[in-house]
Amino acid sequence: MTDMSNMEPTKPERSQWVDVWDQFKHHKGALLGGIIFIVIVVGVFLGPLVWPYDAQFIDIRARNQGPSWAHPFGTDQLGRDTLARMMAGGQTSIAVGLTAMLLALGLGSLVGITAGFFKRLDGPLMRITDLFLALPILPLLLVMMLLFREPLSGAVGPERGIFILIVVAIGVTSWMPTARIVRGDVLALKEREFILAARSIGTSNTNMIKRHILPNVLSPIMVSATLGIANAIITESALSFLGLGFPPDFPTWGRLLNDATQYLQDYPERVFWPGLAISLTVLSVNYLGDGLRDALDPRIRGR
Amino acid sequence: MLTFTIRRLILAIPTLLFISLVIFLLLELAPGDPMAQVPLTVPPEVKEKMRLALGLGEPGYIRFWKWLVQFFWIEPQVLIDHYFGTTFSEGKLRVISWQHRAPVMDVVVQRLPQTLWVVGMSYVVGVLIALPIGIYSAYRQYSMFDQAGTFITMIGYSIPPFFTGPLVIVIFSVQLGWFPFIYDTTHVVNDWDSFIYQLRQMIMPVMVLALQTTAQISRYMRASMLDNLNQDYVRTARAKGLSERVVVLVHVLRNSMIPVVTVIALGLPAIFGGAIITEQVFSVNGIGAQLIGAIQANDLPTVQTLTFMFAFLIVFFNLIADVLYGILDPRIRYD
Amino acid sequence: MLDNAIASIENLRVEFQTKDGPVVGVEDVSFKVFPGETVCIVGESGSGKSVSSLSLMRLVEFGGGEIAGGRLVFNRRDAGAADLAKTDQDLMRTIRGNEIGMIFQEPMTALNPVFTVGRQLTEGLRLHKKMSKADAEARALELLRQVRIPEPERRLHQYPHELSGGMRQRVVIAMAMACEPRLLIADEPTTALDVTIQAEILALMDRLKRETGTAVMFITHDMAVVAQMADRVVVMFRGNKVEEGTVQEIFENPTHDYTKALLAAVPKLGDMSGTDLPRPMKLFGDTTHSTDPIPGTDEPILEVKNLVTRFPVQGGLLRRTVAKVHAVEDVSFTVNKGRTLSLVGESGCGKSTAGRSILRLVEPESGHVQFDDKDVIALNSRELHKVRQDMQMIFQDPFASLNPQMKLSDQVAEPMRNYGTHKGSAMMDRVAMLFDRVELPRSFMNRYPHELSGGQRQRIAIARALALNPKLIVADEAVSALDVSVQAQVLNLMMELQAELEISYLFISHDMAVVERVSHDVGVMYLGRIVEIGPRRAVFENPQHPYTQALMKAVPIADPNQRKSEKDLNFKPIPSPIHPVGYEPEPSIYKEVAPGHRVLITDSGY
Amino acid sequence: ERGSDGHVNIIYWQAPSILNPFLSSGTKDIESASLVIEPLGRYDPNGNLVPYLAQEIPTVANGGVSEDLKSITWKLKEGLLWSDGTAVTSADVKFTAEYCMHPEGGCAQLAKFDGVDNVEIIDDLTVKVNFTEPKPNPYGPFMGGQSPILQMAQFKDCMGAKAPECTEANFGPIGTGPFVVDEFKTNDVISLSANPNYRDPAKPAFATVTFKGGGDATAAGRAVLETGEFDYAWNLQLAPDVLAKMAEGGKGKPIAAFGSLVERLEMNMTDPSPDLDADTRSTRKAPHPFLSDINVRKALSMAIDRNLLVEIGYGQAGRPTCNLVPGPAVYASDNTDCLTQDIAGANALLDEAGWVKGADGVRAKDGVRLSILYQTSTNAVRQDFQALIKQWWSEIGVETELRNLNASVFFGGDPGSPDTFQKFYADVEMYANNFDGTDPQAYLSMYRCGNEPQPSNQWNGENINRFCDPEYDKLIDELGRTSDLEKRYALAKKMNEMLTKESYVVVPLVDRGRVSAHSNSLGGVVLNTWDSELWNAADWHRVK
Ligand SMILES: Nc1ncnc2c1ncn2[C@@H]1O[C@H](COP(=O)(O)OP(=O)(O)OP(=O)(O)O)[C@@H](O)[C@H]1O
Ligand SMILES: Nc1ncnc2c1ncn2[C@@H]1O[C@H](COP(=O)(O)OP(=O)(O)OP(=O)(O)O)[C@@H](O)[C@H]1O
Ligand SMILES: [Mg+2]
Ligand SMILES: [Mg+2]
Ligand code: NI
Repeated sequence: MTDMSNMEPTKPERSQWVDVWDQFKHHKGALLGGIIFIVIVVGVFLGPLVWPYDAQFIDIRARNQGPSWAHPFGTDQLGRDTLARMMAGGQTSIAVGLTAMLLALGLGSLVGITAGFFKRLDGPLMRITDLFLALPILPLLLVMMLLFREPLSGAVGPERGIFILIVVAIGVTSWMPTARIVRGDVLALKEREFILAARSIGTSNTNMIKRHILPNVLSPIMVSATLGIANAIITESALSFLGLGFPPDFPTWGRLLNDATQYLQDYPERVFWPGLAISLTVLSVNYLGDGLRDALDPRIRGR
Repeated sequence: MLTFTIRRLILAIPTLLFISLVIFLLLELAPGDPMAQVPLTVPPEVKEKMRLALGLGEPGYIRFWKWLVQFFWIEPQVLIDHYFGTTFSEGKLRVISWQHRAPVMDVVVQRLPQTLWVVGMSYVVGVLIALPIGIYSAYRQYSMFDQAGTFITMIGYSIPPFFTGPLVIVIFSVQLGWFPFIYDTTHVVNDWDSFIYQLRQMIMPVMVLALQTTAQISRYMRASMLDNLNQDYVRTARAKGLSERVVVLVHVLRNSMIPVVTVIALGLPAIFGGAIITEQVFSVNGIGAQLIGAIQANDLPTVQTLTFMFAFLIVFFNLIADVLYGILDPRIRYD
Repeated sequence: MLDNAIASIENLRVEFQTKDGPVVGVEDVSFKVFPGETVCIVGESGSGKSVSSLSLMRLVEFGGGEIAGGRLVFNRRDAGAADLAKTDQDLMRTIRGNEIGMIFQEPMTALNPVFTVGRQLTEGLRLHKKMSKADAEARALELLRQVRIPEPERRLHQYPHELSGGMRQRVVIAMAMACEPRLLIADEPTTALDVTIQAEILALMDRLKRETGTAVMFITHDMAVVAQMADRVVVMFRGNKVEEGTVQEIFENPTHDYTKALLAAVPKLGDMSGTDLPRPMKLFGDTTHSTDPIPGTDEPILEVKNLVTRFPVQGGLLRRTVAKVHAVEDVSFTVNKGRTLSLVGESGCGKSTAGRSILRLVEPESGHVQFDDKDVIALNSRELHKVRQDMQMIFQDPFASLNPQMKLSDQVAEPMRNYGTHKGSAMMDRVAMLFDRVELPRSFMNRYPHELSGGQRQRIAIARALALNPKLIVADEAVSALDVSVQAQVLNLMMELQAELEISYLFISHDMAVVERVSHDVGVMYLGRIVEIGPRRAVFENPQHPYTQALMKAVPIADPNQRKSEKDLNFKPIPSPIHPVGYEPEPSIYKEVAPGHRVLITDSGY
Repeated sequence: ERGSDGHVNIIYWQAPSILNPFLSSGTKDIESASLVIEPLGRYDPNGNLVPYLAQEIPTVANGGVSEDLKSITWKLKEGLLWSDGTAVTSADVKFTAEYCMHPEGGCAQLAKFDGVDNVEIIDDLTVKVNFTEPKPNPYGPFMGGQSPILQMAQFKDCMGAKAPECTEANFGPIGTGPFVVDEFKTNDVISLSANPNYRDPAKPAFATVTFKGGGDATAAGRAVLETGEFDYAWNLQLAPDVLAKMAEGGKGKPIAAFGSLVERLEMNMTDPSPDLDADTRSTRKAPHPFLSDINVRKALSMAIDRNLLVEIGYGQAGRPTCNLVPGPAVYASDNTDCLTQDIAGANALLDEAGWVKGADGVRAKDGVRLSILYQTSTNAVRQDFQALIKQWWSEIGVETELRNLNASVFFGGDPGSPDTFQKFYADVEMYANNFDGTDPQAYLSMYRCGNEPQPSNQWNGENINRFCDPEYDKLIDELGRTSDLEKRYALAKKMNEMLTKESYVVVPLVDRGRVSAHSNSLGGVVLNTWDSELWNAADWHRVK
């Protein structure tokens, strides 16, 4: 029998993450997306250390300027430097986008997996999903602000309090599609034989979900993640627009885009930057997600 | 399947009642006041009297009960009266808006056509564009077309309508002067010219909205097609000598449509819910505008009624989606 | 063509573009197929059998392959010879399905799940033969009759999932034959089918060949089938043809080493005649393993009494059960320590369900399962968890039973993690030991299931089942999907372990030769009941129940000189196992014809 | 000639929801209704009273107002017809008063009938309004767009609690105005046509009107100024440069006029600290830790450059002001010292008062830091103002946290919400307010001691900044008794100054005018901020 076992050439041991990285590197889109995303994140978080202007500093004489050496992205109607505002806004937008997306994803996956896995909970959980889909978002947000803003501000400070609130608000109102998609996949997955096999070797429910269900529903979750980050960034701007968001002097990409829409005709370059930043982020995350999904799937990785 | 449907329908009743209660409590709890839009010049005593006249003096549970009766008992009677000329509802109090003091349902009925025209049409257009894009992108995965499609749809998804709306207005109405951008809801289509006008005034809001739909549905379609293109039965179909068109558009598509159709069905309630921002940008004044206006004015009867109708549609379309799933996929049997 | 071959493959070379550069699927293969003959292609897994046939259909391109060299000359019905390697896809379309029909390796998934059988059958007819809908349906009906599907009129309007595996297989065959192709390519059409259906299908193809002069290219790993079917045999090994010859030449006078190894690995029904105990097989070139018989003990480890498992068919407003699938009906048997009980029987007769019921992976409706002094049926979920440590199962489909996203070492380690029997490096050592045990290189520990061949996957499943040192293993079709050489290795391993560790097996299989090789006792199932049970030798050499007799008769013999003719076969369709809720079938009553050899005397439905 | 000029399109970016001003006080509703129903008299663009349905404006001089100021007698014009052809009589006038004063009606214009005892019918064309007390300003009822005359025949079954049920009447009142309603789609669009029974046979010039509502100010401006789809757009609250750019479109022109609307900062005189319990927070029980120091308030005001605010936020639609009552001119104080920004002066003032800059650049005294929470409603211009003012204040060592709130919460009186402007859980808040008509008495009376919002009145008071000065209260009472106009002017000016330059509890920023736009081809538009903008729609015509 030894002859057969040697048919496959022996390869050195490799770790899963090396594998994932290996595959990832080969995905051109993912690599490009990753690089762009890192450039954006680094630019946004480290840029302000280098850039001399403060995002909130008003230089009223320099208002409504086009791009120049002093202000490469121009200035806004109060003479604030657009580049500085883009960087400050990016910090908030990316932070909100990522955390809110993660929260929505977490909630959605949790509900979806539980509903799909435990038949008894399916009905109730899906009705709750219906309920959340049906709830009018604006009053819900108002109630959340009413109930939690002051206690949170007291506990963690006003800015972080608002941040938490916004993230939670977006997360709580956008997990439902993920839950539905994941549930559908889990329902199908549950009928697969390897789940039965896992049960026969004594795998408990928690381990079953952790080891067998979750890794196999990763791909729809990844898609939700990409759509979710765009959704979170845009929703944040809608919240600010309604006065439910960050303090008004706190720039975010969504708000910059929203504010600039007014000046679409006069200063078209002003809408360009936030629009570009949001699109680039979303696109890079999309490709990143594509690549990661391909990389995490050993079936594709083998090819 | 029929019994499944009936069972779900019966189950939907307590669900909906519960949802309506939660919505009511939420609206009760939410800060805000129907008097917020009254000018500051009106003294507080007068505002207080106005509040009382709206019935705000009564305790919450009585108002909820009244709403339940009005919505589930009286409004259906109105509907029957309307169609059969009976007079069941005469003299009974309907769900009345606090803003304009007219029955909420009348306004809904008045606005449904323009909402359906614009939002519904955009959904149809969006889906019609999305499907071919999704199909072709998957068929030629990682081709130029696929890359471009991904790029454009993702940009479309990440740019919100509050931006695309004004953008197309500036380009097509202001600069080029091709289309009117204030939607004329009084416009009556009765001949070719008026039909053309209707098309011209719809084209911009429809396109703006369709962009979002297209982005989402085409992604789903692509993913689903990719799943199915590698299945064995595709090879079987090819081995029969069927043309690529038949293989892809009949065999693969039929299977790929199963999840997509449910996604599409789940998106349908949103049509009736209107499109808040786009409706505002183009002054369409559909249901979305009605809802947002009511929320801003704290017009609780309107908000309650509209959100409940929306909830109803969501529950209903979820049911439809499940049933469709069963119909499209013969392997699934609910009974 | 001068030699009037229907198809001649000349120096075919097929490459696949992968990220790690091109992979050669087929290196250099040439052979010819003449009208009215059956060419069997055999060879190890991954040797390029499927790829060659797909190339002939020019379908390999859709799987990312590319015909890098060689010619595929096909003699068209009325247009003379054409090199299929160079024709465009438009022309190919008129050939595929029309002049060349193909039965695919995995018939279970080859049908489109959302179209009715009738629709899928008529599609090709309407396209190639320009038939009207009614004509096409009439022809489809005729085809279904030809492949002996019961109730063909009803089948036309059914969806694939509503048919049993055997019926689906026959639909695929009907589809391939619909347009009366000049060349029929059958890629392992009978893999994983039980012998009775297999026999029927082989007979059908044979008849087709005789009646219409269709040439058949038959790919299989089952040498018995080859012996039954082939006119000529092509042996492939790692992308090359290593040997070609008539069936007699190959069987009697193999020249290449690989062919010899292959033939040596073939278990033949009757090999064990006259012996009582199973004995590992002697493999070509293998001298390290013992082939001593395995005695086993008389101490019972598993006692099953009156086991009944029924699946509810639900309906009605409140999801009431309106009918039941009687999958296992009053089944009793005993497995002794260190011995193997095999369950054989027609597809769908309840073998897997019986196995799963014992582990309570499906809940039985009634009956007793006594395992090692414990009443399994009465256990609560915590105790059940504990008992499963000693009872393991190898599932019918090894690929499906492995998590595609999990590394193999983790999958093998999982039972130990669950029971905390080994931890940390001790666990990893044991995993490595298990890999050694099933003779997989340790480098495979970091691989994923799809990176393995079918046989290797099967060995992972076995390693996993062994991880906890169980006392009983339920091996459900553990070897059915393997090519013979691998199959023999796996069987030997299992027997070796039995001899060493006194493991008991409940061995479920449709392959009678395999069953003969490995079992101490055999139970024959039909429609949920055991119709005959007893020591292997008694059952095989002296079958009493008519179904057992029919079954034995259907087994193909790996000897081209002992071909069976169609006349020998006479099968009845299986009655429906679905009964209304209140239906209580009569109990099984057995007659003991010899010590331990009992035969059902009440009605079995056969 | 009536109807000769065809069709006119009007766009209001807030859509009218009802055409009965007694059931809604929204400007959009009152103004749209003014095309259809009319009061006895209106204010003209200068704030003067002009008769509409009345023959003349009753005064003490012409005997229309009694000497004791307790009654006013109106005489209707002769031959007035409702659009359905029936005659307008004094019964309609009396009915209108009863309609609004019905205790269950929840009439939005009840304040107009404040102090009305009863309405007497003298004869078919004469009515007399009797007040319970002397009314120095008797022009509340039936004056201005807010209290037009309803037709008794149409509304007689709609009294009190039944008012909301008369949808048909509320959506299509029969009136005396230049137009009649053909179709009303609530919150959307009104189609009107010329009133065949309008009292001037030559008017209106337009045969039909489309009154479209909805969208936003930008869209409305574009539709008139850039694409010419519409002829008249109301209240274009747009950034000045945006409006200027739109005007370059050349299809129409913006017009501006000023009224009494003042954007101001209100300084909280009480302590809004969240550490206080609900009964104490932002009530007079706890004075503000630093805003109770007038020097701080004054410095905050001095640091502001009002000219720049106007330039950025309002352009031609605003002018810097230091007055709470900026008009009518006779009431406006000549208080202008705040108009020049004086950062240095403000710094000096604070230094002097003992507020010393700390290491972080924020001034403090006795451990109290000048750290301000500055709130307002959500609105682009207000947010720009907040940003600018925050910067100026930082230059004088004051730290500012900004907060913007949803307008419907901020201006709503929900006692459960912490975010209403009445609760004032902030140090400074910014909003705009004005008064009805031309008389500021009620407006100035808001700042009466004890009238502040507090828990005991469900936070319903009007004295937002919790200003309390007995001297001021005395002046309020005196104003209530004075009918001599010159004296009233003087009193009002004095009170205005007490609130602004003497105490800086109200820091006025901008006198906000109204900008509307009309197409080049629409003639006869005279913008009026004291009454409905459409007050003279009967005179509108097509410029040929
Ligand atoms: N799509 C593909 N991409 C890359 N390599 C492939 C692909 N399909 C087949 N191969 C490779 O081509 C070789 C021949 O495969 P083929 O499927 O013909 O084997 P086979 O002889 O049919 O084996 P089995 O008995 O398991 O069916 C194998 O090494 C396989 O790995
Ligand atoms: N989950 C289930 N629900 C309903 N019926 C089932 C289920 N599982 C199996 N059956 C039915 O029970 C019967 C026995 O099935 P089982 O899988 O035990 O057959 P088998 O003997 O293992 O066949 P094969 O050789 O094809 O594996 C069949 O008729 C099958 O259709
Ligand atoms: Mg193969
Ligand atoms: Mg089985
Ligand atoms: Ni070996």
